[in-house]
Amino acid sequence: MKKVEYYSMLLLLLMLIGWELIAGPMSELVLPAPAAVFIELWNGLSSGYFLPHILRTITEIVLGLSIGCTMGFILGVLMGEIDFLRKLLFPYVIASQAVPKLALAPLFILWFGFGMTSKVVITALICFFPLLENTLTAIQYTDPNKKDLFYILGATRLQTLIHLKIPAGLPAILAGFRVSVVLAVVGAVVGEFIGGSEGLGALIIASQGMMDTPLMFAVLILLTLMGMLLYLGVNLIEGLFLKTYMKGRNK
Amino acid sequence: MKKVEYYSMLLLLLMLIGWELIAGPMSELVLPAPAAVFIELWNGLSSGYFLPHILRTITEIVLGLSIGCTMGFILGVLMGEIDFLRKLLFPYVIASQAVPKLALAPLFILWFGFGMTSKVVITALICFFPLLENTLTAIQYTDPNKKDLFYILGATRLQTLIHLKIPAGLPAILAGFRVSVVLAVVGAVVGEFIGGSEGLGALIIASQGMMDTPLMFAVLILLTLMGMLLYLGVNLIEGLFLKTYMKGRNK
Amino acid sequence: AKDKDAAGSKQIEEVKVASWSQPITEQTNLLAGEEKSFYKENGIKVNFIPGAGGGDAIKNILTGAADIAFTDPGSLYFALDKGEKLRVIYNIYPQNVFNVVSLTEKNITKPEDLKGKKIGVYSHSSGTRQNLLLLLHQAGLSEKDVTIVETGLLNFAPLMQGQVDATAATDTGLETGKQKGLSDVNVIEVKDYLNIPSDVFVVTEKTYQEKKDLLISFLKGYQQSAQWMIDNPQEAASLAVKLAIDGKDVNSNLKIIDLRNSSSLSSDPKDKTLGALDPEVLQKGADIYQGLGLIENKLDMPQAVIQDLIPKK
Amino acid sequence: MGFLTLDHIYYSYPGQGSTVKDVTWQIEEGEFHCLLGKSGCGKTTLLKLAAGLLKPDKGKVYWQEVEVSKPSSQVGYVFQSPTLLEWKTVFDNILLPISLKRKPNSRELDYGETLLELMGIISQKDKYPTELSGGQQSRVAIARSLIQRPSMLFLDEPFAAVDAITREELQDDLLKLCQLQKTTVIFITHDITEAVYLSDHVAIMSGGQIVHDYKVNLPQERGFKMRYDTYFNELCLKIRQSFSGVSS
Amino acid sequence: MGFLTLDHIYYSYPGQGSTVKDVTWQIEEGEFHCLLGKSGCGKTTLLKLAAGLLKPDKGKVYWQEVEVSKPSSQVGYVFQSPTLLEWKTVFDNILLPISLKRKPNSRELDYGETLLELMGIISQKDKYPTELSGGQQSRVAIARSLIQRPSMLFLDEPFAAVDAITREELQDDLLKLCQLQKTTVIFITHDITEAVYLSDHVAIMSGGQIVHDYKVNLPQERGFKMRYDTYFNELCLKIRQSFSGVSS
Ligand SMILES: Nc1ncnc2c1ncn2[C@@H]1O[C@H](COP(=O)(O)OP(=O)(O)OP(=O)(O)O)[C@@H](O)[C@H]1O
Ligand SMILES: Nc1ncnc2c1ncn2[C@@H]1O[C@H](COP(=O)(O)OP(=O)(O)OP(=O)(O)O)[C@@H](O)[C@H]1O
Ligand SMILES: Cc1ncc(C[n+]2csc(CCO)c2C)c(N)n1
Ligand SMILES: [Mg+2]
Ligand SMILES: [Mg+2]
Repeated sequence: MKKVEYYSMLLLLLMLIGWELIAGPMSELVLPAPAAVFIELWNGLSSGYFLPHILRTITEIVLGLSIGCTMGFILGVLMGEIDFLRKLLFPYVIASQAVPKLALAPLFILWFGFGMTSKVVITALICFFPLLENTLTAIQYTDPNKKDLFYILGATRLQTLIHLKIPAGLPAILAGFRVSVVLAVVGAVVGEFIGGSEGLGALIIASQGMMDTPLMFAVLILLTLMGMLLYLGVNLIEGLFLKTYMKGRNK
Repeated sequence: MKKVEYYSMLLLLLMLIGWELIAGPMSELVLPAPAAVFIELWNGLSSGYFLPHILRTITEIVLGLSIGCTMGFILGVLMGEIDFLRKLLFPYVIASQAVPKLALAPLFILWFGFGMTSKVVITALICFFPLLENTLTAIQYTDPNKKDLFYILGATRLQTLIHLKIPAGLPAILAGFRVSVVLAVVGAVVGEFIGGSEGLGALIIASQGMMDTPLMFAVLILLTLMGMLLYLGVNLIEGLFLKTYMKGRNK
Repeated sequence: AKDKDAAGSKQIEEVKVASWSQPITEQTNLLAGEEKSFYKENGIKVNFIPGAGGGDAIKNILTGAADIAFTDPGSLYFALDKGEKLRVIYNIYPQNVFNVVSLTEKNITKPEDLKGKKIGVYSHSSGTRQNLLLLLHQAGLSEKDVTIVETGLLNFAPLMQGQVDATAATDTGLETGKQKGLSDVNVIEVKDYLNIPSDVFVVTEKTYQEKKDLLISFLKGYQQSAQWMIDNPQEAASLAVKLAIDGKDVNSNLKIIDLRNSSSLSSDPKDKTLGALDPEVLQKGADIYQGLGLIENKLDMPQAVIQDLIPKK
Repeated sequence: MGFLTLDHIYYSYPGQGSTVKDVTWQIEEGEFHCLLGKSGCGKTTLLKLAAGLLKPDKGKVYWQEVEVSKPSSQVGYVFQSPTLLEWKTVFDNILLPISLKRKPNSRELDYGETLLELMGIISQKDKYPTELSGGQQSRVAIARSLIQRPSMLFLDEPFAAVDAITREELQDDLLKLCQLQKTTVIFITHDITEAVYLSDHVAIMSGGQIVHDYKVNLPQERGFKMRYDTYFNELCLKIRQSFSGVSS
Repeated sequence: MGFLTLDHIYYSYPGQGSTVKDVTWQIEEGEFHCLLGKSGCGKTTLLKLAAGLLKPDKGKVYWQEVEVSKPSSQVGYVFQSPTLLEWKTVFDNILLPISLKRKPNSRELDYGETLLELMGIISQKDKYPTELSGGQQSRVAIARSLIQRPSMLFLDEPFAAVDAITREELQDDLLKLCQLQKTTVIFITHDITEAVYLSDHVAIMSGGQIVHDYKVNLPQERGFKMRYDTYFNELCLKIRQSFSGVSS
């Protein structure tokens, strides 16, 4: 434990030194030195300048994630259970992913307005796929012996799902959730690229417009921290709430 | 089989009719009617106008995917095997995902040139995470009895990995691969947004500049088709090459 | 054959030009290096580096990825404000091409009418926004008097759908919009209120000092190419089909090229030299940017402007 | 017609020859049938067919004169491998058949504990399956199959992983329980003594067919001494011989 | 010191009382030891400790005078559950111990087939484990443990899922093989007759301890008639009684 933290610090230090070395001869407009970025970060945080943007982006992430993951999970379950649905819907699922959301900005604005809704929708769209795919796969690879057991117990499809397929697939489903959670951060930011005046994505655009690169990097660091917290959050949930589900499985 | 295809057609038809109905009263600028889009698509394909862009984007996807997935798989294996590495590297992995690539455009151009390399790097960066996360998880949840078996057989860590953990985790790893493959399409397009003069992403930007929405939608359809082909490709690989690995598992 | 001789006798040098955009129709003269001989004759070869915004162009010269930036004055001001040592060497479009477009029924004919209105811009980092602010400033209004929303590149769509009252655009954007069915609009042209250039060539101090000859050759070539495009819009329009990513249709290309040709000409009747720079106007622009709070420092534009590289007829 | 009737049943796994061939078998209510046979002869397959887990290729399975289409909840089944849910405790595993449908009531909870006690694993109640020994796991599976007091029990080598002493205790417990509840049982075992001790009928399977079906004429009430009874031992020997006779 | 020595071994699973308590056990080269005991008494745990799969909390395990730290490839182990790789054919599963390290040569391939034949599952050679019956699966696991001609064998109820006849055949085959190769064996079983028939020593385990260790004085060459020998049956009875005696 201690050792990891020690090396972690060391690596961070090395990265910072590397960054400093690369940034040194470079214009601040392209790659600001770490010091400049951290000053910007500190100023922005202590003055409260970042706060509304952070809150806005977090709200979008939380909403988008809830909607996206609920949808992804439900669709994943349905498509995993019903072959017909999987074959029917998969082209549309792929379409929703392969199409760059940035390109559809005008449609999103038209349908969901300039406000938060369009960003939430984009976040949801981006983060629903990894969960869907992992749920779908997890549901399909259930131990056939256990399926026999549930069959003989006269379990309905729903009961088999809830008491067998989902808990048995939980590790894979949670892996999908971890991917989703990190993508949600990108999703919200991309959504804010399109037409936002608040949020960290909007701040990136604004900082680019003013060529305030230290500000932009400060925002990027904030985003990374958010992503890390969310990821750790999922691990925490996995560790705490699902302890019983995880018990009796290795690691 | 037949039935699915029938309903699939029906659904497609319904979608097209819905699209037509929504697009009807709307300006072509916002949402072009399907007919206009398909004419554009047909013209672009038959005149060869799309060809270089398609080839360019496919090349980027293939290269980015190969690099990204190789990296994701190897890192996933390493981080799954070595606790220390996982804890050490995970912040940087999250950073690489949570930071919007669009924001770092000048750095990518500086380091990788404005040619294909920077797009390939972005594609690789985007698609390596789902595979990493799924591999990492799959590797960690290996049946402890089988691990005991390999231990008693005196298998080295590498042997256990190759002969047990990876084949046993294959379904989950492939689920990650399917997500990666679809994200790779978005990755290449986003890379081309940064400042490309060729490729479907560049074409999207150009079509927006020309306010040629039918063209843009034609490109989006091409991207969707690409995503679908790639996804089906993975399923094909799963079905063909890994038949033996998949045998004896359900579904 | 003559071209080939000229090229063969001299050493061909590469000039990397970082643009604010992809290779687009309005820049056909810059892109036509293979097809036409303007650059070859001057012993250079243009390597076009695409970008997404004027900021990219400047960053690309700062990193050394390019020699010359094809960028807007706004981006120049921002970079100078951050302490970068940059030189403006050529006035690509002396005319301000930005405008504010509204449907006739809204009755918006002058900047004052924009008060309280919802106005679309491409994005918060775009020239449409900066020029809208300039225009508002000229009318004594500020950002707080209006609602600015981002609409993306398809900015006329929300205008036609009635989601915004007006939208900030460029002349070429408006032209494209008209081709797509936009009609009955009032246009407020920013140049009628503040005619700062739309685009200029910018280099770093270092490049200026070390590659002066190369820059002179390039500017010669560019000036010739601009003159060629003014003289042969039709030829340029057909070349654009091949060279520009958005040059699908010759007729629209022609319209765009006509617009760019007219914005390439100075409105000053005395100075008909293509590329002539007016430090005064640039200074005025910088001062307004400062007044708007977009930049912090007072810039000394005459010091940044280099006029003696521009080829004289 | 019987309580459970297999009528000219055929079954083959995909891409393989017939595993079960033309089996006709009639089981009356309350009877205890044992199924013996060499490893791989098709016992498990036949049991799954009888329970409705596999669909015969040819022939029909009737349950109380109705053709079996889906399993009823009146059936208990012990698989050859314990098949427990690793994420549930032993007690929750046992209650699974009930908790699938509703919250178990206190009577059912009590019965669960009683069964655990009978199986000798009450002290493992709150452990997880992976924390149990092999024999303990099989006993959890047996308790689970009994929790709903099924009228029909299918047991596939339930005592294989249990030691001789515990096994005899479990045999007696199972018999008592089945007689009390008039449970009809099909029981697969490799132990001839066990088969004779437990059952009313011993069927011998070979090559996918039932080749012998012995009636066991012993008093309902079994007891330890019965194992030393002459009839008992002669029957065992007879079965053993017929068994060897059909060995391939 | 013996071939394999357990020296005052203690083991407890996390959060539980001692499962193995102060076990000292000495096994000489070429000996065949059987381990008997009630289900859950700690046999599997002890076997895993002896094989180096678990590390004792206290005490040491020596293998040829060296403290065991990691398993050597000279060891064969049959787990209580078959533990086969579902994505490999039966034959590939059997060859796994070799193919882990290198491509099996033709001699090894032949030996694999010989073992399959001995186990009576040569016809299942190219099937996948999920396509096998329970008893067939255990026999694959046994064949796998023998493929490397190990000098030490750990068998955890290997014949539990196999019918009486096949079991006797396998017992004889195993004995022959072990005598031929001078294999040292620890064999867990629930079948007292089997234990006496196979082994030189029968250890009785109870509550985590070895409570008895009987020497079996039968000629090296075992045979079918031996099972009807008086000494044989008396020993069985004695073991059975000592067994019941320690029942809790
Ligand atoms: N899923 C399957 N696919 C293909 N063949 C199978 C499958 N399951 C069993 N078999 C084959 O069918 C035959 C009968 O299998 P079954 O499991 O019914 O045997 P069993 O009598 O229960 O044997 P055991 O006593 O070993 O459990 C075996 O030869 C086996 O190899
Ligand atoms: N992983 C574990 N975690 C906690 N307790 C365990 C674990 N494995 C076994 N036990 C407990 O340790 C005791 C001994 O288990 P072990 O598997 O050694 O028994 P056994 O003698 O092999 O029994 P059987 O004959 O049923 O296989 C049992 O009471 C069991 O519940
Ligand atoms: C003729 C012409 N039209 C549009 C632009 C685009 N533009 C003007 S200002 C600005 C903001 C800085 O990125 C951008 C993108 C240009 N440069 N020249
Ligand atoms: Mg069986
Ligand atoms: Mg055991």
